Parts: sequence; structure tokens; C-alpha cells
Amino acid sequence: MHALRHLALALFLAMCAVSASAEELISDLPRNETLIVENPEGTIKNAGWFNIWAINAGGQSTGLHQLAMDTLWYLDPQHGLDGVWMNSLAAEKPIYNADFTEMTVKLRSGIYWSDGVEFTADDLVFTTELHMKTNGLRWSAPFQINVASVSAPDRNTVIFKLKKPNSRFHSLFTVRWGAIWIMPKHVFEKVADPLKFDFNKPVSLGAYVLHSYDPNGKWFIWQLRDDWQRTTLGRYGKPGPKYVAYVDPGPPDKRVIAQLNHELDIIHDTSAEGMFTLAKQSKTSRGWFKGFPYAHPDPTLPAVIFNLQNDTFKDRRVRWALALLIDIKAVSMASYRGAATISAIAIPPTGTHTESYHAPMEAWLRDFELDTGKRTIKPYDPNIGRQIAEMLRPSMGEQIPTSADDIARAFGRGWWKPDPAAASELLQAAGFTRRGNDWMTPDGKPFAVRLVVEGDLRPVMTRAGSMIAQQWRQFGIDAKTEVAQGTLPDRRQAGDFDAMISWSVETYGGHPDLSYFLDSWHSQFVAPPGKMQTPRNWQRWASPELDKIIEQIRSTGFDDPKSVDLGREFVKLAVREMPIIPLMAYNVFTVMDQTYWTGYPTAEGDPYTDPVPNWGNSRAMMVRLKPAK
Amino acid sequence: MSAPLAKVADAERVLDVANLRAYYQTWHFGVSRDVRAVDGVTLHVDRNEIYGLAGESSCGKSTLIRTIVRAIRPPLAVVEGSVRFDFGGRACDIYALDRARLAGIRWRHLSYILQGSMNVLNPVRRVRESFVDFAFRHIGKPMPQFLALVEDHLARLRLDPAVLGSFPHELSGGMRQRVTIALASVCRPDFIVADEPTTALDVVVQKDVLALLREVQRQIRSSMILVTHDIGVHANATDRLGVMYAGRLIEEGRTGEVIREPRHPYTAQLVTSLPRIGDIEPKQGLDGAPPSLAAPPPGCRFHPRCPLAMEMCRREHPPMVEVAAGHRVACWVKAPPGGMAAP
Amino acid sequence: MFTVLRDLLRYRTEFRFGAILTGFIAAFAALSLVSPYPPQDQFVVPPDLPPSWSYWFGTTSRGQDVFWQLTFAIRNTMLFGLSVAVLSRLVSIAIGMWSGYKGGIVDRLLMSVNDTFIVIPLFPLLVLFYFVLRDRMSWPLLALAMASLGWAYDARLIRAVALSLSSREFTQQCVFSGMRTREIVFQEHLPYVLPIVFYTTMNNMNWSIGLEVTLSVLGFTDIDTPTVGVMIYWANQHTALVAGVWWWVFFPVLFVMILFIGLFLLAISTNEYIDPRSRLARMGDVSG
Amino acid sequence: MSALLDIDRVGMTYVSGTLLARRVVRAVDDLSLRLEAGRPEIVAIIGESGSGKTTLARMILNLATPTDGVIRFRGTDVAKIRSNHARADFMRQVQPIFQNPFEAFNPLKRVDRYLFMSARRLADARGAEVDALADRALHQVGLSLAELRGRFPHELSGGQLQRAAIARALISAPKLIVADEPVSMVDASLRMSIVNLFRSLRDELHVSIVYITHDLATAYYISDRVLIMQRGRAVESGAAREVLANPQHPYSRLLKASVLSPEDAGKPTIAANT
Amino acid sequence: MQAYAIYALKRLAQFVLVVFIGINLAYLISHATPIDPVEQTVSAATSFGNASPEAILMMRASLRELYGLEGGAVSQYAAFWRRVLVGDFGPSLSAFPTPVSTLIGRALPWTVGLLSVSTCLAFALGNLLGGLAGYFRESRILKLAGIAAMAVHPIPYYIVAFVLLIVFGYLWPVLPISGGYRINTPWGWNAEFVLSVVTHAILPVASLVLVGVGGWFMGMRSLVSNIVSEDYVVYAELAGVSRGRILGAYVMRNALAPQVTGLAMSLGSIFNGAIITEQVFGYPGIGTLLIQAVHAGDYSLVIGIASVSIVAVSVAVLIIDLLYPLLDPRVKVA
Repeated sequence: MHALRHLALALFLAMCAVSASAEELISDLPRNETLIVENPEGTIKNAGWFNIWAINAGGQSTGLHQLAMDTLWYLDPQHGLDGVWMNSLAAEKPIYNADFTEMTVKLRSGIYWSDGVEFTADDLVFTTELHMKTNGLRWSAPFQINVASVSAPDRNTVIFKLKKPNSRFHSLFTVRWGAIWIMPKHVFEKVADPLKFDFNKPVSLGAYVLHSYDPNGKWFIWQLRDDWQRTTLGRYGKPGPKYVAYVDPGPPDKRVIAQLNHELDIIHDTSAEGMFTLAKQSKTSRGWFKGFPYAHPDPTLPAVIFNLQNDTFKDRRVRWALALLIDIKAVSMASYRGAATISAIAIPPTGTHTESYHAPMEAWLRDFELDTGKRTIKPYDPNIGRQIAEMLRPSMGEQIPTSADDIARAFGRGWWKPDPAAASELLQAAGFTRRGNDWMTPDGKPFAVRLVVEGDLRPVMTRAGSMIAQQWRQFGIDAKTEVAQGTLPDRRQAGDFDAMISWSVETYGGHPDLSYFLDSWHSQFVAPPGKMQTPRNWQRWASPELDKIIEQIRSTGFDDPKSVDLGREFVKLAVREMPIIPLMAYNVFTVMDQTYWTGYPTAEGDPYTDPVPNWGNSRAMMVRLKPAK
Repeated sequence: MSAPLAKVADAERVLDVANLRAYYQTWHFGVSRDVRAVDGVTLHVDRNEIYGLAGESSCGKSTLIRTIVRAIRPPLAVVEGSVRFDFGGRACDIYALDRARLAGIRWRHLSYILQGSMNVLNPVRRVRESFVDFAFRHIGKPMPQFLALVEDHLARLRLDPAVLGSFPHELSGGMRQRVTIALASVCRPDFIVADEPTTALDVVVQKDVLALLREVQRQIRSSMILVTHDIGVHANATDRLGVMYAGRLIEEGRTGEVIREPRHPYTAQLVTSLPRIGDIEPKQGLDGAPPSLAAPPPGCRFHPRCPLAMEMCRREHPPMVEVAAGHRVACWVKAPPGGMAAP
Repeated sequence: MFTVLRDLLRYRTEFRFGAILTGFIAAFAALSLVSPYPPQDQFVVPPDLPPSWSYWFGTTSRGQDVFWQLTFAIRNTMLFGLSVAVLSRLVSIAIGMWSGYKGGIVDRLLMSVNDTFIVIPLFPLLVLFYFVLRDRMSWPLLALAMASLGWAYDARLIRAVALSLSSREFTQQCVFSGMRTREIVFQEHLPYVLPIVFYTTMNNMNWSIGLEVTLSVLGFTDIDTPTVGVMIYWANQHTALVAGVWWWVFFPVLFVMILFIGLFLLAISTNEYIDPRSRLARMGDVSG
Repeated sequence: MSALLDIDRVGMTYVSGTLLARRVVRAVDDLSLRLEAGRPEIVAIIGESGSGKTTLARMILNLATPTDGVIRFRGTDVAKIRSNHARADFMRQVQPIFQNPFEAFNPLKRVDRYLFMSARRLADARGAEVDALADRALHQVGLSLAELRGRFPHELSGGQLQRAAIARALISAPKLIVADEPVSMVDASLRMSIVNLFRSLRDELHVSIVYITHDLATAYYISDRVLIMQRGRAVESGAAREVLANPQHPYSRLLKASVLSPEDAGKPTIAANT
Repeated sequence: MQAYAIYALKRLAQFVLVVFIGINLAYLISHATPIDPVEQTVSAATSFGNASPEAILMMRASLRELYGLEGGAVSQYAAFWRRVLVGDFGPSLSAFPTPVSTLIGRALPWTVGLLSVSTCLAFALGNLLGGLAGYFRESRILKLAGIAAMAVHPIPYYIVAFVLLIVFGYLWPVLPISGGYRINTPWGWNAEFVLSVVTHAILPVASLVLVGVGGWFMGMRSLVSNIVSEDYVVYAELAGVSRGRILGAYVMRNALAPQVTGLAMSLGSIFNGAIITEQVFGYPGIGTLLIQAVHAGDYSLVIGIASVSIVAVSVAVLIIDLLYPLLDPRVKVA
């Protein structure tokens, strides 16, 4: 009995001792010089691996590609430090010859690797040639397909001779999220097998070098280089944080707790509810938007992707009927609790796209007519964004913007009006019949749709999918979600689905060019049923009209204004055909804590970049962040 | 050693059991029952004698001695009566002792040889450690002397001192029982209780063990209760014999007398039914079964099986009546109170 | 069997409590039959409302009524536990009794395999199982998988009884009465094994429900079928605790704890009841 | 005369342990015994624990297979009886009586069940025959079906149970009964009625009995022949009274000397054997 | 000695059998997977980057060659066992080309540490309290302890860990709720590192102990209440041997042997608990690695972890079995 009492006492004392020592999160680093960022990759299995050129061998968003890597150009999804286009290692934009078979790059001088070796054209040539002669490196294939030869006439010039015309070859070296990073020749030329080399400790071309890391992969700390001026960020001034820690803070609720305790400066993503909690409970936390919907819309477009090789969905009237059964307001509530930015067209409503596409095409959308087989309807409802705002206003109050522009930016513009009657007509026109409450396909089987979702790997989209399935179900379609978790990529590639929530549209965000995804939608890449489909035309849509548009874009320059017109042609075609039902931007609840740092990019303050910290572009934040006190 | 022939004086009594009743009081899922395992037993044991307790299975003999040495735990409880020991002039009621005094008496004055030699020794301790656990504190000598003393004791009992280094399972059944006897006697106690010490032993070994038991008793001159169902053992090892039937003592007297001239019909049946080598007389068994102790018949508990049963037997329980010097019997027929009946 | 239940109910506090708790949970689960909402539908009620008179257990961030969701969850969870228990009982009775009755080489072989299943950590295997099936993982399949992994310990208990029964004289008596092996095993021996089966059923339910909850919470099951684990899973997805929607987690946890403690009490009280000494006492053997 | 049971130089070796450390136990060694058909007798096999007598009983009952030698029952090698039919046929003629009557019946089942089962399976009785057969057998042991019907083992005494067990064995009118220590667990007061029963089985039903015991006195009392075993070997055998009255082998003598007789009562002069 | 050798050989044979069956199960189950590791890698590598369809076709081909996925089922199985016997599970597919064994080697010490500490604590505490509670049946404190143990015991690990996390990480945030040690603490045998490892382990260990202790408690208590009526205990009590000695040397000592057998039998399920606990508390170790591997579709890593956990548990069981005769001298003849 005495033993018991002693034990209890000892436990209590241990608790007290422990609670005293549990205050500081990070040992030995001054908190006010350290930026703590969530690494969305979580715990890195293979923490000691920094060779980013080997596929998936180690972590990437550990700060490695944000802080230590560099390449020729950056294309910002938002406005950029000094414009959307940033010449990084390159001194100017790519120079193509007339038929796009040769690209010349002019490089900056005075850029040094962190071990003191100067960066030259040799590094770029080495990177190219190593990829060309080695199979299995991350970018071996694009080099081998595109490049005939590479040469460096002088230390600041590199000339790529291409195997065939390619007006977008430079995009390989242009950071959207990431790009081909340049290797340090002086390190890799000594390496026997670049696939088996861990590059630990990494030689950095960015403004930061590795300070320390957890062998268990929970955290990585980077330190500002003393010679930060000799990097491409140098010309924007001294980066604020002396140390940047990329940590795995655990599941969404732990991230919220960590930021409430000011132990996590940037949350990469959390649930909508977690975001609301932070907005309510922490005065210093803020999202991309100051108020609702907070989230940063990524230039990707979650959509209902049909498998167009599946007989049921071959008829555009069926696809349209399913679209008209979706109440996007409910989907927005279910997925993002209203914090979604909806889009009726196959372009993400983000970055500069709204000016290039959404706003100018509004009129066309209003006038767009759809033949249901019995009558012609105008399915577009331009007021849905506003309706969402109104729906939220009672509970969210003044956080909800009032001006039409702000509402459009935050919640999107219009979408398709739910119209079950029209949907019925469309289905009947397509040969579907109604038996009692249930719909039957033309060949008399129950109309069943299995909507594949990704489960907790993408909870928001899973939530959207559940809602859409529910709406279809209520109409009499046997619709159910199927959780694919990690097999989604396999099933997507294999075409093993009826319909799924995923995205096949991704763009630069800051640049109207659509070739980033659209080029791969050419029918030349559509696999026959049962064979593997290459990204990103998951819907396996083969359309001669589309092919024509794509071919025109291929022969148009990247910055040519004509490509925007071609993009609009694509949008119109996609609206008519509805190969995917566009839903909304992929909104990311990135939350920034201003207790220790200010100067984060925000929508209404300074939208100089996307705050989502696993994007390569997020390095731009370092030069704008200032200590709070 | 011969049994004392004269009636012993009260002063020489080591153990006095008076009207002892001990019941198993159980309550299981609504079925509540009293099993009257010992029901009004009076007996005494004199100094330097071996008192035998006979009876067939479930007659209460084991319960009786468990009660006598206060080795009871619920559901067994003493309902009535007393158990008094007298160790060299200090008389005491064993149920009136506190824990410490009881511990002081145990093994020093009162030791015990249990039934079932397999399990009485701690299987994970060597024999030596058992000796230390049981006897060391009573001997009051430093360890080396104590161990020497134990070895002497074993040697006197013609046991190899090497057994001290063994685990119980390494010894044969007979050897284990011998070790137990040595263990029980090492402190030269005044009183030893032996519960079925030879059951489950082969006849050859049984004889040796009994011889050892008597030898020990002779050497240390202690008193002893020996419980066994085997009349042959009683005949060869005990001085006085008590016979139990269904929780009661029904006959008691000097062993030779009881066996040769049993008075109680049950005792008579028990003794005469035993075949002997060389004897081919047809012998009859007894029909029926002993009564349930939870619901014993009224009157004499033997009456349902008794060939002599009469009306009285069915009504009232017969008292113990002395039919000869030191020979007491409880039977309305063979020993009616107030007069010596014919044998 | 009926008298056994009656006795236990009347005289064992633990059993009574266990029966009340389990009965309460079972009754609650039965309410799912009259739920006004289909289990999968979302936004049928306003989200995030705390417990009130109109929503006793509050509502979730998915616009579901916690009370009605929980009726489905508890029902599915209990059914799951029961199916695993029943299926694995079949295996453990078959293996245990066969091994115990046959003895010898059959026994040694079976028990080696059996011990293997006892020792192997099952969780990695179940995760592996999920890994293989992923989206095709449904709860009947999971129940099957767990049943095929979760019989070993109980088979050993049953085998121990069967082994001691097969060496008892009455078994030989049966043989020499002309009984066939099947009759001996199922008519003579099974009654001795049934109490263990009954007792282990409840333990096995606890075990399987515990694993199911764990797997679900980690997202390793079919998250479309509401179970207690799946409810907690969704609550976690919506960071319910930090968002202050504690009722979404509290009630499932509370109810599953009640279920666990109820089953556990049933198991231990039955265990005591079937303890041979206690049985003897009831059967009326006299110890003396 | 033909042999009912012919035990011909039988041996039984147990191997315990594993391949690497065999321990060989010779439970029965070179043992022969012959019971004639048509001359029912009681043969007592006497020995102490570990003498191999129970192993011998198991071999006779075909519950164990001898490692050497042959046991023939009416000329058939017992060990070769394998088929269900042959086994049933064997069991009709050879029946066991076990040591512990309380253990011989399933405590959860009614006692009459086993009698009925034997009647159906071994005596091929049907319908009312079953009851009649059971009742007849019970009468042979001094019981009746009326007494026993519907009773559970714990409602009966050891003596009654043992009689019921014997009655069950008798249902198929066997030629041979192997009784392994049938009275050692029975109270002394009940013992003789069982022992006497064996005698009457021999005399009235002409059943031969192999009576296995460690008790010299009952062996002397009922058996015609005895066989004394020590560590698996037969050390002495012959007519019961002769052998037991005047044993020749040292072990037999030791056994006899160790018997504690009530005769010695009042003269507690016990001395160790060694 | 020879008897012990036989015993040890038997145990060893059982060990080999367990490992053989276990690893085969893991292999069979995982090879039924529809997941193509190449597609997993391709989609991971292209999910953020810009790669043309042609480039991806090329990447697929070269990865297939790199991962060594060619060959028939039998030859793959044979090759698998050849490698496993030397402790090589091949390269991890989600951290290619790092060997699976390296990844496991890094994680294993954490799990082993967490498990051994919590198991020993739970075993010692549960048995001690259970022994006391079984022997001193009348003690009120011990009865309360019994009720507490009974209440916590049946609750699954996850729930217990989760509640602890809420209480000590959120409602009363006194303990770290994530990671194995404080960020940026240099590794080594220095006070700061050790202290931070200890504080980070408190909650995971506490959750495991809390759940584990009840089982040992109840097992010991019921064993003890049986053992106190064993002849040798009754005999020792009759001899007036002191209660402390009886409890220690007679009762607990004899109950320990079956409890240790129970420990060996339950190691597998204890291991399950560790995986969950690691997951809840973000603790480094095998469990965390396993979940990651599953999400990454890395089946060579999944098989590796399943196999290593089976081997680790079996080794622990083997060690306990081999030491068992020390506890119970009777076993030698078994």
C-alpha cells in the first residue's frame, strides 16, 4: 500500500518536472529568428536522402526544393515578387528559334553554390547530359525525348538542340510547383551511380543550407547562407528568417493546436473546421483571405471525371444530366463548409485566370443554350457565387465580402442551376427510362454510378464526392462513393472507374497558357480501354475539335496572346461536351501565424506569391518575411 | 512401543475436542447449503499416543482435523464447540489465539503432515529452503548450525541429506512423503497431525513410510492424529481409533479392541468385510451410500443402511456411550444409554 | 442455458451490470431501424449543433444527427464483433476439439500452427490485408479476415479441455458403448466446451471490435459504412475536437466504452460461473 | 481347447523424448498369459504402480498396440482389428471396467444413456428391446432400470455406479471383461459387493475376467489364477491360492509382507521392509 | 542439461515455424495486391511536375527494370526467401534505392524501446498489484485498484491513447504529444537528449501501461486466489511461515511461471498496441513506418515490416521460453 502511495507521488513529481520542460518546441534556436513550417509530406522515411534527382527516394517539401534548389525560371501562381515571370538562374526569357527546334538560355553570373563553387553553364549542361545518359532519374525521360544535344558556347550561355519542335520546352525548367533542378556538377561528376547517391549533406544553390535534420524524418532545419547575396534571391534583399524549420506536426487537429500554441508558423493545410477554429481563437492566425473563405485556391480544378470509354457516359446528354443534378451550393458546404471557389468552366478560378477566362466568358456562359431533347434551356446561373455568400452571411457575418468582385474572387461566379426536370429530359432523350423511383439505362439495367473518391488522403474531395453521390441517389440513380485511398492513381491510370473526383486540369495560375495540362489531352495519347492512360487526360476524351485546338497551341509561342483565344475555344468546347464536370478550385487552408513573422502573402495585402509552403515558389516568402517584434 | 493400557488421566491430555461442529456454508447462485461435515464431535488425544481417525470418503474426517488445527477458510466455519491444546502445561483454545501466538505455536508445538505428497512442497523451492522457511525461526540457531541440525535429523530418519538440494519433483512419491515427515518433525513438536500420509503410495512404500512415522513418534515422543480410510493402516500404526460416519464420531476405543470387537454395526461391517489372504469366507458388502451431509437423515445417520435399525434409530441421534474402558459407541442397539449392551 | 442465464442475472452483480450495459447498447442499436435518416446522407440537419432537446447528442460537421448516426454505428460495430466471434468460434471449436480428442501427432501439428497464430502480431497482417484490398475492403471481408486470424488463443483453451476429456474414463466408456467419434466429440464433450465458447465469444467480440475501431480510426476500413471507428474517423477528418464539436467524438467513445465494459463484465462473470469448482458446488458434490 | 485370450510374449516399449534424446521405457516385457475358452475364470494381475499392468490392460482392450508379441482374442490378432465393423464385433466380446466409477460416466449425462447406447450399438437392440436388455443387465448386477432411469451420476453412490458400469459391459454378453482396479476407488464397505459380483459373473454368466489390482487380499479372495508383475515382467504366476499363500519370488514375498492386515490390530509393531 | 537441450530445440523449432508461417502469410497477402509500385512512383513523381505523356511511358519502362519486377511467381518467391534469409528485403520502392532493412533499422530501436519499457512496467506493476490484491483480498485500496484496472482494461488501445492525448496534450498541455524527442536536440548520451526522449515517451508509455496493466492484474489476482488454496501454500500457512514469505516465495513465485507464459503469448497483441500508439502520438518507429508504407503502396517495405515484426516478436517469445525453465524447475523434463 505504501508502494502505491509512493508510486503516485513519484508520478506526480515526474509530471511536474516534465511540464516545466515541455515549453520550448525547438532546442537551441532563437524562436524569433526561426520560421516553423509544416511539411505536408509528413514524416520522411528516408530522411538522410537529399538527392532530389532520384525519384521519390527522399523528401522534397522538407525545404529541399523550396530553399536549396534553383532552376532557370519561376512562374508564380500569384503576382510574383516583381511580376509573374521570374528569371532565376537564367538572365532572360528563353530564346527559341523560329521553328522551336532550338532554345538558347542566357545565365546569370555571380551565383555560387553553398560550398563556394561558382554556378556556370557547365552545371546545366552536366545536368542535361547526365539525365540523357542515365535511365531512371526523375527527369531522364523528358530530356531523352526532347533533347538532341546541348552545348555551352560560353560560361553564361547554353544551347539546347531539340529532337522535334517544342514551343514549351522551357516549361521543364520553369517552376510551377517544381521543375528540373540544376545539379552541382562538381559533386555529381565524382559520383559513380547518381541513382544511389544520397547527396547528404546537400550542396545548396538557394539562399539556405541544411542546418540539421531528424534521422526519423520529423523535422529539417535550414540556415541562411552567409553569402546569401550570391544566390538568385539575393537581389530581393536579405531573407528574414535565419532558420527555417520544416516539421511534421501530425494530423490536422494537432496542427491547429500547434499553431494555437504558436509552435507552427505556417500550416500547409487543415480542415475547414480547423481553419474556422484558428480564425476564431487566434488573433494572429490568418489565411490567404482575411475572412471567409480564407483558403488559397490552387490552380488545380477538382471535377467529376467521367470515364468516357464507359458506354454509360459516352453520351454528352448523360453527362450534362448528371451535372444538372448537382447542387453546387451543397457540395461547397459539404466539402469546404462554403469556403470553396466554384467554377463552371474547366479552368481553375485562381491567379490571373479569372481575368483571362472567367470574367470575359461570363456573357457567353449566360447565353449558352442546351437542348434537352424537349426544349432549350439556359443552364447557367450567374448568381450562385453570390447565393453562397448570402447563405453564409448569417453565420459568418462581416467576414463575408459584399462587393460583387470580392464575392466572385472568394466564392466564384456562377454555376449550373440544379434542374432535375431538364436532367430527366436529357436522360430520356439519351434512352434512359424511369422505373418507379429508379433510373434504368437504355439496355434496361439500373443506372448505377460508382463515384471513386480518395478517402482521407484528400478529405475535402471525398466530402464533395459523398455529397454528389447523395444528390444523384436522391434523383433515383444508384450512386455510391467508393473509397480508393492510395489506389486512386492506379485506378485512374487504368481507367478502372465510372466516375471519380479528381483533377485533370492544372494550370500555371499566374499565366494564361493552358498547355501545362492541355497538351496531354490530345487524342494521340488516349489509351485504348484496359490499357494504361498517361496523365492527365484521365477521362480519355478523344475529340478531333480539341486536337485541332491543341495543335494550334503547339505552334504558338508561350506568351503569344493568341493562345488565350485558343484557351477560350477549349473552354467552350468543354462546356458543350462536359467531359468532366468542373467543380471548384482546390482550396488549401494554409494558415499563417503572425506572432513571430509578418509579411506573408495574402489576397488583399500583398499577393506576391502562393503561401502554400510546399510549392517551390514559396521561397519568395523568405525575402518578404519580417520579424514581428 | 505399546499402548498405555490404563485409562489416562485428564492432565495428560494434549488435545481436547468438545462438541465440535464445522459446516461448509456455501451460497452459489441462489443455492444456499450447509454441509455438516463435522457435527458434534468430542474426542481427546493423550500425550505420546497415536490416535487414528477412520472413515470412508466424505465422512468428515479431513474436515475434522482441518478444524482441529485451525486450517480452515471460508466456506468452512466452526459453528460450535472448542479445540483445546495443552503443550506442556500451557493450555489454550486454538480458536482464541491471535495471529502471532498461533504462528508461534505452529510447527514448534503443532505440526502437520498433509495428504497428497505431490503438492505439499513448494514446487519451485528446493527442499532445503522449505526447511528454512518452516523451521528456522523456531530453532533459534545461526544458519550453518541449523542446516547441520536438519541434516542430523534426516540422518536419524535414515534419509540421505542430499535430498535437501533437490526440488520436490525430483523425488519419488515415497521419498517426498518421508521428507514431509522429517519436515514436520524437525522441530520436535508436541503434536503432529497426519492426514492420509500413505494414500496413493504403493503397499511396499506405504509400509516403510508408516514405519518411519512410528519411528519419529517414538523418537520425539509427540502425540499424533493419523487420518486414513485404510483400516489395515490403523491396525498397524495407531494406539486408539475413532471411526467417523457422516460427520459424526460413532465409535472410539483402543485400536485392537475396536477392530477385533467392533460394536457399532457400521464399524463391524467395515472390519468384517475386509478379505484377508488365506481367508476364503464369503464376505458381504454393504448396500447403499453414505448420506448427503447437506441433508442428513434424522436420527442415527447410519440407519438407512443399518441391518439392525429400529424405530428409535430413525428418530433420534444416539449419544456416545462407554461400553468398555475407553471404548465408546454411538448406537441405540449396541450401546443403549444407561446400560452396557451385550456385544 | 435458460437457467444459467437466470441464475447469473439473479445472483451475479457483474453479470447483471454487464447485461444491463450490453442490453442498453443493443437496444440503442436497434433504434437504427427507425432512424429518420439514411446512414450515409449528409446535411440532413444543420451542422455543428451542440446537444439539445431537438438533437440529443448534437449534430456533426457533416450535417448528421449524432444520435441516429450512432445507432447505425453501434449496430454495425456490434454485428461486426458478433460475426467475427461466431466465425472464429467455428474454427476454434473445430481445431480445438479435433486436436484435443485426437492427441498425438495431429495435436502437435495443429498446436504448432495454433501457437504460430497466437504469437504472430496480427495488426501488421490486417493492415497488409487492407493494403491488398483497399477500396474493396468491406466489413464482411474484414470480419472474415479477422475471424481467420483470431481463433487461435481460444482454440488452445478448448483443446486443453478436450484433451483432458479425452483421457477421462467416461470417454473410453463411450467408445466401448459403441459410440462413434463424432458422437463422442459433439454429444459428450461439447457440453464441457460450450461454456468456454460462450465466455470466449464475449472476449473475442471485445478484441475484434477493438481492432475494428482502431483500423477504422486509422482509415483502414470501409469508411462509408458507419461504425464507431468510422464515426471517430470522420470526426478527426473534421478536426472535431479542436473545432469544439466534442459531442461528435464523446458519444461514440462513451458508447463503445459502455459496450466494452458490458461485454467484459459478462465475460468475467460467466467465467466464474463456469469455473469447475463453482460448477461442482452447484451440482451438489459434497466436499469433506 | 481353444484359447479365448492368448497373450503371447508381449512387450511394450514407450519412447519418450525426441529424436535426440530417446528415453525408452519398457512398460511390459515378454509376458505370456492364456485364458481358455469354455472355462471361465478370473485371472488377477497383481502389481504396483509402474509395473505395467495398466498397459497390459490397454493392450488387451486394443487401446494400445504391443511393440512385440501378439495378443490374440479367439485366434484373431487384436492389434489388427481396425475396421469399424471389426472393432464393434470385438467390443461385443471384450468389455472394460474402469477404476473410478465417478469418472466412468459423463457427469452431465444420464447414466442410462450408456446402457441404451450399448444395447443399440453392440447388441443391435431396437425399441422396447433396448429397455429390456438394459434392465436385464442391471438385474444381473443387483440393480434395476427403474432405479436408474433418468438418474445423473452424482445422484448415485460409487457402488451403484460401478455396478451400472458392469451392467453396461454385460449388455453385449461379452466373453471377457478387463477390469482395471475396479474397486480401488470404492469405499471399503461397498467393495465386497462388487468383488462378489465378479465371482457371480464368472459362475453364472461364464464370463472370463482379467482382474487387475494391487490388492492381494481381494485377488486371493476371488481369482482362480494370479500373475504378479514387477517392472513389466511377470515374476510369478499360478493358481491364486497357492501363489499367494506361499509366494516364491522375493518380490512376491515382499508384496505379501507389506500387506497391512487388520489382524495385527493392537500390536502396532510395524517395521520397515528395508 | 540434455533435457534442457531438447526443450530448447523444441522451442527453436516452434520459433522457426512461427517465422516461416508468418513471413509466408505476409508475402502471400501482400503479393495479392493490385497496386503497381511503378504506377505509384510515376504518379508521385508527376503529380506536381510537368511531364509529357511520352516521357512518362519511358519512365515506366525504366522503373520496371530498376525495381526488378520481372520474373515468374516461383522465381520471385525463391528469390524472396534467398534474400530474407540474409536479412535483405530489397530496396524500398517508396524510398528507392534505400534498402528496406536500413529504414527498419532506423525505426526499430524506437519501437523496441517503447515496447520493452511499457511491457516491463505493465507486467511488473500489474503482477505486483494483482498479487497483492489476490492475497490481501480484504484491502479496500486494492479492490479499488482492481475496479480501475477492470474498467480500463477492455477499452481498445486507440481510445485510451486518444483520451490521454486530449487530456495531456490539449486540455492540460503539460506533455509533448508528438515526436520521439525535442526538435534539434543533438543525439547522444547527454542529459538534454535523454530527458527529452523520456518526456516524449511518457504519454505513449502511459497509454500502453494503462491498458496492459489490467490484464496482468486480473490474471495474477485470479492465479493467486487459486494458488492460495494449493496444498503447499496451505501447508506453509499451517507452518506459520510469515505472510510476506508466503506471498513472495510461495504464491507469486508460482504464479509467475504462467504469467510469463502469458507474456510470451501476448507479445503479438502488445505489438499491435505499439503500432497504434505510435500513430496516435506521432512517435517514430515501426508502426509509423508501416502506415507510411501502406499509404505509399510500398509493398517491399510493408512485407519487410510485417516480417521483421513477426521475427522480433518471435525472438522475444523464444527468449522468454528459453528462460522459462529458470522460473519453473519442473519444465526440464517436459
